[in-house]
Amino acid sequence: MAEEFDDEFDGPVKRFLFVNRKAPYGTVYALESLEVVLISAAFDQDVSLVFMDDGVFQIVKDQNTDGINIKNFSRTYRALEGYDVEKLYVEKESLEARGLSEDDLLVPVEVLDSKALSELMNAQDVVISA
Amino acid sequence: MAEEFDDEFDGPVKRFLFVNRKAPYGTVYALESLEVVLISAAFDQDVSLVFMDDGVFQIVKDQNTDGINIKNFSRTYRALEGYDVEKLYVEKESLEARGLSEDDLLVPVEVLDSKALSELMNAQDVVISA
Amino acid sequence: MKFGILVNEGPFTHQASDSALQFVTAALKKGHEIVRVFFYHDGVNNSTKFSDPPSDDRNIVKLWSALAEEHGVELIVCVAAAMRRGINDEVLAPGFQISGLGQLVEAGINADRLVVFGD
Amino acid sequence: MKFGILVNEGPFTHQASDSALQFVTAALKKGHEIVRVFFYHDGVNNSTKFSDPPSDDRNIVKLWSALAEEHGVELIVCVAAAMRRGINDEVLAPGFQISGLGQLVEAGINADRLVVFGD
Amino acid sequence: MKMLHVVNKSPFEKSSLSSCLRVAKNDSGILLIEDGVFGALQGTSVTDEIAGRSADFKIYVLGPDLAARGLSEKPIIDGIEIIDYEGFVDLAVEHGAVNSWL
Amino acid sequence: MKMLHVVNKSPFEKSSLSSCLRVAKNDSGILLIEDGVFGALQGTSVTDEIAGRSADFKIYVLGPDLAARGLSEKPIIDGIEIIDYEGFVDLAVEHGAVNSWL
Repeated sequence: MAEEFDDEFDGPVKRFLFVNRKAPYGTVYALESLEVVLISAAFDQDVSLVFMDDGVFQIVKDQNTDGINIKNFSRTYRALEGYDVEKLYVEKESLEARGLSEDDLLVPVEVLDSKALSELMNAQDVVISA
Repeated sequence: MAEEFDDEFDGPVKRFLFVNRKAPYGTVYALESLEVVLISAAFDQDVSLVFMDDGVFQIVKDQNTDGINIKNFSRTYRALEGYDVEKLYVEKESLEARGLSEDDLLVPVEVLDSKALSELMNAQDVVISA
Repeated sequence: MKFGILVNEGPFTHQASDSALQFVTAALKKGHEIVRVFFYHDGVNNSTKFSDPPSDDRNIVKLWSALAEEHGVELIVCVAAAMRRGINDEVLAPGFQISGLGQLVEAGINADRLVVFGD
Repeated sequence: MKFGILVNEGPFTHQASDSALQFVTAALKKGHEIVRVFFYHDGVNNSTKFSDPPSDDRNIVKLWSALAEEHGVELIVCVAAAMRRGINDEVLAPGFQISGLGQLVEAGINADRLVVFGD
Repeated sequence: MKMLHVVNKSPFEKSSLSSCLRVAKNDSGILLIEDGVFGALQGTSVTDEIAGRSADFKIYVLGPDLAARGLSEKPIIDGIEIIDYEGFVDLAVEHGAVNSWL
Repeated sequence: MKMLHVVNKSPFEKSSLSSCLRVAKNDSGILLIEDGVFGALQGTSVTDEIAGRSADFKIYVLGPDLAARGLSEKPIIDGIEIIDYEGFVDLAVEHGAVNSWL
């Protein structure tokens, strides 16, 4: 476990990985998981986000929910930087299978292949997948 | 629509098809759908059940739920006959993909291939799938 | 034409209830009749008056209650599914009624089409 | 060892809550500590005292309350998820407390393992 | 009378659309809604499976669900028609029964 | 430290197990629970996919979930170990973190 200590927060810092595997709007998991990400950042944890499988749709540009009467929360991903959440990864295989490229995404991300992603995943203390 | 009239019930009779596509216990849909089947029969409707995809697991023999502390409702399928629900169909492709045969099932069924199933499905008035 | 509607999932968790609301609204706009909306499985969770989502999001329970109020749409919550999940008269929002599964079968018989929204 | 448990689905609809109960029971039997069970997403629906399933089936809410009573297991219901879904102090079963998401992150920090049960 | 099949699950995540394509009778209508709209996209790993059956069915996709997911400008498989909720109601009227592949 | 991956979805219905097999690091543990137990069966349409990776991982299946589904006597893929809930707890202790593929 990563038992380092942080400047501002006088508690242990762990590596939290949020694995986002579900599309937005069809279910609430993407929205409510994002709320956990923000709280983890407020607790000064070492937070990373992975978007894989249908989770890559969470950060597709130009979402417009006017026609389905559900709150568009996609701008929150842009706000993550302000919470010092800057480690955003996207699995290359998931992106390609959906005919998407980095240009389709609304935030800067690092694209990793599944092998690199498995190394990243294995280095975490806490993994929350939804 | 099948607007025939029945001996006992003085209302219209429709063809109700219940398409069971989900495994038991992992989710509640199989159990609660069965309750709708029984009520449909009580209303003297023309009821058929199809088991396809993971729904075929609903009628696998020898279910024993003691270890997961969930009520074993599989005997209810055996009781369907007593409610005059006798049209039980299983999709051949679904059974084979799961390595199962008719011998594994706890009730007598008619096995149909997907083409025959599509004819059956298309002849229904009301389709409830879960 | 007469529509019966079956909602199988609770509010927010799945889009099912939202899609059903949109479908019902569009059907009413086009002059169709909604003979009944039946809430089954987790769909019964759409009927609690205590639902209090963030103010910048839609309030699904209130949207259903408004349909009952403004268009007389019948909102029936299955009693067996409701009991399992802790929905009873003490938590029921305006416009919803608790009744038996027979009301679903009746909707299937009496409506020209039954349209199911779920997970 | 210290375990934190996250339950993401409501009772009955998915096996998640049942599996979590089995895991917690087995962990306690083996002498481990459950630092907290956190209920998020539809998991908050496990906490309503009005849940009244058929008598021949398990009562999931009561099983959780019993774990709190007999083993002092802390059962925390996320306030934001609860408000969306109509769970508040008026419906809360014994042993459950409503609190913030920080309690989940804290469980992740303080427990040796966080185990998630969901759909 | 023809049946309307409604698929609301992502074809990348669940097998619902494949099951529907296997069992639905030719000439039926298939409507993609909610996360099911991903099945209408060109250039994905499931495009060939769906496009290969587009002559057997009349396939529709719900525009508001595409827009919500940022996919309004993405190319759609030839022959798939984009409709709105009123179009969904019309389809339910025009078909003899509605089968939701939950 | 090795990670324990928990898969609770049917491999016939959802892509969770495939995703886990694609991304989990070799030598990780994979535990099949709830509807995920179907992935342990011999002679199914997904057996080859899972058996083909059984040398890369240590795969476990939850016995009580197999029994509930009437599958206790069915042949299991070689190398997959059947455990109970206490075994699940032990696995969580022995691995450095638990990742549930929901």
